[in-house]
Amino acid sequence: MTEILSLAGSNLASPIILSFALGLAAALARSDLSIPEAVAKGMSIYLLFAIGFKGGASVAAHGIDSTLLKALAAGIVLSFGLPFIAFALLKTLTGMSRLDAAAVAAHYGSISIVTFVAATSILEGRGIPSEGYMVAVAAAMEAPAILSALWLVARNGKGGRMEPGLMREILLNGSIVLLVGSFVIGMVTGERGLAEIAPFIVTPFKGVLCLFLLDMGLVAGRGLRQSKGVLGGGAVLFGVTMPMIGAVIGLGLGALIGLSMGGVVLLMVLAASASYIAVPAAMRVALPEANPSIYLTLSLGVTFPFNLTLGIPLYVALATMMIGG
Amino acid sequence: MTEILSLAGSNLASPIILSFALGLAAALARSDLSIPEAVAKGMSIYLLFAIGFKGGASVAAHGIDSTLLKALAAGIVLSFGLPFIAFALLKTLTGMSRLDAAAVAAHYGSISIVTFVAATSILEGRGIPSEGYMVAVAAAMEAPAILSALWLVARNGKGGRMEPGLMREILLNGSIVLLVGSFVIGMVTGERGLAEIAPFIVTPFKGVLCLFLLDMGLVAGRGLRQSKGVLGGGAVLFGVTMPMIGAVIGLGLGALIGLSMGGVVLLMVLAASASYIAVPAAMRVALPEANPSIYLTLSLGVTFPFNLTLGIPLYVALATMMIGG
Amino acid sequence: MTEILSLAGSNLASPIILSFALGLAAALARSDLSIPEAVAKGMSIYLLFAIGFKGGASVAAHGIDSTLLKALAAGIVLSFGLPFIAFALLKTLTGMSRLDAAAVAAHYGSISIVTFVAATSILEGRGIPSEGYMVAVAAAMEAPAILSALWLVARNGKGGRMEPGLMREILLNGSIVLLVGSFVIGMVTGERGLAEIAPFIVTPFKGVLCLFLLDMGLVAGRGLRQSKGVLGGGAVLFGVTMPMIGAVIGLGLGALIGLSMGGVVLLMVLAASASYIAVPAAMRVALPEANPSIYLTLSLGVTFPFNLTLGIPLYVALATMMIGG
Amino acid sequence: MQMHTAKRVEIVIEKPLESRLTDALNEAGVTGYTIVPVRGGSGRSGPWTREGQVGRAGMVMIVCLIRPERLDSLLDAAFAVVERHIGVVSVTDAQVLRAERF
Amino acid sequence: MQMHTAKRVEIVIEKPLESRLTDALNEAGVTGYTIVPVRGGSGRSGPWTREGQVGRAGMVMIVCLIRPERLDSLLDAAFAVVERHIGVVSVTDAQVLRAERF
Amino acid sequence: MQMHTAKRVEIVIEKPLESRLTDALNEAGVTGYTIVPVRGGSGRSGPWTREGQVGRAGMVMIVCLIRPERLDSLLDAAFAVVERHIGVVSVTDAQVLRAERF
Ligand SMILES: Nc1ncnc2c1ncn2[C@@H]1O[C@H](COP(=O)(O)O)[C@@H](O)[C@H]1O
Ligand SMILES: Nc1ncnc2c1ncn2[C@@H]1O[C@H](COP(=O)(O)O)[C@@H](O)[C@H]1O
Ligand SMILES: Nc1ncnc2c1ncn2[C@@H]1O[C@H](COP(=O)(O)O)[C@@H](O)[C@H]1O
Ligand code: NA
Ligand code: NA
Ligand code: NA
Repeated sequence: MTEILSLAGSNLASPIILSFALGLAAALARSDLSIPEAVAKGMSIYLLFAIGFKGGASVAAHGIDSTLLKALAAGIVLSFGLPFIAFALLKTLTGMSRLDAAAVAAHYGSISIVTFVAATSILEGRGIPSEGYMVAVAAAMEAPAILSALWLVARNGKGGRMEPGLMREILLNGSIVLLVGSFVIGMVTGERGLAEIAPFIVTPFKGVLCLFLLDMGLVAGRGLRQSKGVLGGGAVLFGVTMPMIGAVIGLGLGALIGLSMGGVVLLMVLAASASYIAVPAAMRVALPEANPSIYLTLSLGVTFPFNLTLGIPLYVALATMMIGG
Repeated sequence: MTEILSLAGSNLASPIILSFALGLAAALARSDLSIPEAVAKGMSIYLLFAIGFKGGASVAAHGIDSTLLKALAAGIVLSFGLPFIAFALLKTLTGMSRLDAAAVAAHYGSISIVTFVAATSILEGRGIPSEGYMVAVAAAMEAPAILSALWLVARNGKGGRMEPGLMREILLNGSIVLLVGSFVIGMVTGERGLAEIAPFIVTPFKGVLCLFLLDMGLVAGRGLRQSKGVLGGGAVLFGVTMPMIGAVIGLGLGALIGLSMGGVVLLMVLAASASYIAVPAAMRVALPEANPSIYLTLSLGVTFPFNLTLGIPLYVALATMMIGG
Repeated sequence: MTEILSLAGSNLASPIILSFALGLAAALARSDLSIPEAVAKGMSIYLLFAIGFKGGASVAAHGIDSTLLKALAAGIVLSFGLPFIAFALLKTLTGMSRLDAAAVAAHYGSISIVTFVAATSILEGRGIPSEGYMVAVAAAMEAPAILSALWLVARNGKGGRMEPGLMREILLNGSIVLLVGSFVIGMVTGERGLAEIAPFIVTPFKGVLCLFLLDMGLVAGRGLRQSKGVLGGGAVLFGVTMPMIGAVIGLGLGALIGLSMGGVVLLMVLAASASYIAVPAAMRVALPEANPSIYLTLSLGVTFPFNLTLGIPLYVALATMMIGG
Repeated sequence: MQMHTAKRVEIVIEKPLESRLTDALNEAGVTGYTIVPVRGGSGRSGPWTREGQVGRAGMVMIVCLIRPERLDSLLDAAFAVVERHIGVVSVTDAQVLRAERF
Repeated sequence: MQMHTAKRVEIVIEKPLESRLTDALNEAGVTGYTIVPVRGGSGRSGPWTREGQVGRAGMVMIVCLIRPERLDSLLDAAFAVVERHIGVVSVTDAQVLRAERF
Repeated sequence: MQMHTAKRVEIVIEKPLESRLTDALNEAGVTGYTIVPVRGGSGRSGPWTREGQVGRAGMVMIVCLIRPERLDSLLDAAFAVVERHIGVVSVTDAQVLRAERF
């Protein structure tokens, strides 16, 4: 327990977390500090490209583990399955409409790549190795949850039709394509390719992540301010309970298929995190009547900060206890 | 004297100054070279974050000097006081209306962070150490000058009301929040935090500064072209005299409170430089009838280039003579 | 022959080329992956500044070769002359109108700076030195081709007037000014200046180039999709033949004036590449009736990928055979 | 200068719907339109601004100039897309140069 | 398609005043508007462009669709903010779909 | 609130022509206009979007409010530039506050 706390403490005092806190505080204090949309998008492209490439290069270096397929399958199962748990939990804890609950559930089956990136960076900082192909698992987990949510709605005869073209749009959305594409490039060009561009994608990575999290803090803070009162206590409780449930299931599955300790932590983080880019856009098309303030505020304003600050250290501690490091 | 000239010469031949000159020349020749607004804003966020963080980390390393509070007080006194000198000087040298003169005066009490950054980089290049907390002094000097200007106008019964919310806006404007925030992050995470993100905020810093100054040159050149004839000879004279007056006062105050030679130079630079971001925006709200072409052209088209090219080497030489290095 | 193939193979497996391929594939698959316009423009400013600066610093280090003027002259001759060859070839291979043919011809006399940058990076990777002033030759080759094209149209009495101000606009267009300006800065500040900003313009260069080529792939792919059917087989044939003709002429001229092997390759690449920024903009003003889809698709969708993947290794092999390395 | 009567239709719609709307317009035979970015706004679903929109894709404004007799088919097409979504449609009388373009 | 008469008000104003204007509109009961970025322009205070605006915060364009009977209160609110500042206000007659939104 | 009759002219034109158009407007005595960025569009020369435009410089939208009696000279000036190029010109009736500005 004291170890968890000290880990959490050292995590909280990292430039990454403090940058997020700065953004959050600035937005809540109504400062006009803001990062241009184009720059924020540019940074997220950088992060996706770098994380994908590094994952691919690491796979090229260590060979494809026999657990790769199992990990992909575990990720897809989680993404399909977690929305049902989320939906049930929402129905218990909140008075949300079925439509809103289904939309929220989709977010929690899918993943937040920035949470994943932050976890990677914390693992690296502590010298815990992990499987390079976990970024491929992340990509595989983005979409399935959307189908579960639509099925939850359709079962109720409540619209939520799968518009023509939507599936293609989801599977080919920019972040999936970039993540998978740079993973493949990293795999093909291997350590030699990585060495060529490491001064761009490796050494300054953490610094860029700081500025990106500053922006995430600004966005989360502004969201919290604008949607004051949208979330009741039950919803907030859901926003911190659901990630822990996801993490525990991820822990079980990860141990089952034989991932390394670092890999288990990353699967926990993927299960615990909630989407705030791909899924919201899909929901606007597929479930336009669901209230975006609810799912964005929960995912970005509650779960993301929770995972970033307390969640990740907790998951690391849990995995260490259960699997040993 | 020859030493000043040689210092100025080596300063003029640096990539930083030449990049500014390139931008200026391109704009005056009406080239369509331009840096997208979002990228320019992104670079300024990078510079503020880096300079704040480094200042904070340096304070963490060297401990808080007993002069920190004195330096903050000196900065605030300068920011409050300089507008009165500027105002009197403008009334002597030019035929500007009281309103325009007050608006210009506000700019010269406040500071230009890029001038400060350029001075830091020149000091580093010459191996002169300075107090890390000078960035906090810079932040403290941004706002007080605005109040002095409003008081100068109000005394005259000429509008210039302090609109509700304006004070909060000024104190929480993006650059102050980012500078102070990253200073605090640097202080909390210290040398260890700095080491983590140094490949992003330290090593490429000078290169980014070059591109940023290229943009400043473009903006200053375009401003000069569009407001040809706005400034008379008296105003231009003011634009180079006022920084020197400010620098001399800064020198006195800095020596008085016992700053190191590098710290004295930075206080001189802060006193000598004129705002071109925070104050103009505040003036559009508080003194909308004042002519923006006058204060922007003076601050950005006259004083900024003067400080960058001749001013800083001069202030270094002066401080060396007076305080010894 | 096998050597060419193995060189082409290792070229194709580089992160740079694969990033371009990723962008192309994403666009053809109609992914919504996109890089904000401001970020793309920011990266191109970075690349121009870096390549110009490094060229200038290299000239400062090695002294101005007696062949500099000859190389400039050769470049200008190529830029003026190639459009006539291109025009004749187009008239033979395609049924294009004189106007469209002239507009296309202008693009092939001018140059693509990204192709040049990619070639530089490949030469560096293989340890082949080249003259630093070749970037100045690149700048000199941007504009003359436009005059040839206008002359080809005017000869026919078909409009294509040289609008007042257009010549100034072309000569002072952003990329020429930035390239020449940073070349001069590099020359003035020399190795010392380069050392100061190398962590910004040298070490991360290749990584930025990857992201930039990702964007180029996206743009080329989107262009190909939107202008399906615009190009017949003859035009596509032109798009791969013309670069090879240009490269061979460049090879002859380069050998004639005594460039090093690397310098010859770069002159070949300049001759072989086709403009897709400066010339299209000039054509919209000077020859608005010419169809932009034709010249953009040819230059960006056919010749650029050809040069990037097969052309450059071929030119290196040819130069090695003819001049020896 | 010879002018021609036209309608100017302005549609503000969520960005994820943009391609669906332009597809619908194309099907209704409307091939001329201009898309303007939107920095922010306010409506029944509250205020929003574009800076740092993570997750919220924002809105766009689409301006169409069409011959008056084609207004109804345009509005039908637009309404089918906008119906279930956030968005606003307005129409103004206008005159255009170069009617051959519409 | 059933249309409803409305007014389209377009206000071009300096960016530092944007939040003051939207606050004033809110107070006047106008909660629907769309903000469009402005790249540059020209007026009595001369021409300007946005690229690399250091110090000049630029302008924005705010478009409001409202019921005709509310025009006056909107204009009063807007004028109070715009009065001492650089800016332009224009009004056009328009028709809107879905009047329940106004 | 006292309003004045005006014309609102909206011109969509290729970016490389922007400065030529504003020069022509200035010569015709039109010194008030606002330039709005364009994200994409479609017309006889097909659809395009702005993201990652290499080579295609894109379009801009220019909005001018003028006194009705000056409309013809504005249109003549605009037409001379737009004539050979891609672009659209439309005119709407409008009312403006603060006529002293036009
Ligand atoms: N009355 C209006 N005038 C102008 N734009 C509006 C109006 N109502 C809504 N909008 C725009 O449409 C968006 C969504 O509106 P709503 O569906 O009412 O939340 C807003 O963010 C505005 O950009
Ligand atoms: N007649 C006009 N038509 C359109 N926009 C205008 C007009 N006059 C002024 N503007 C806009 O309002 C801004 C400030 O105008 P001014 O206060 O006249 O300097 C200009 O930069 C334009 O963007
Ligand atoms: N009917 C229209 N309504 C609105 N914008 C149009 C229309 N026609 C053309 N445009 C705009 O003008 C550009 C060029 O049109 P065009 O010359 O027809 O290819 C298009 O990309 C649109 O941005
Ligand atoms: Na999840
Ligand atoms: Na000052
Ligand atoms: Na060429």
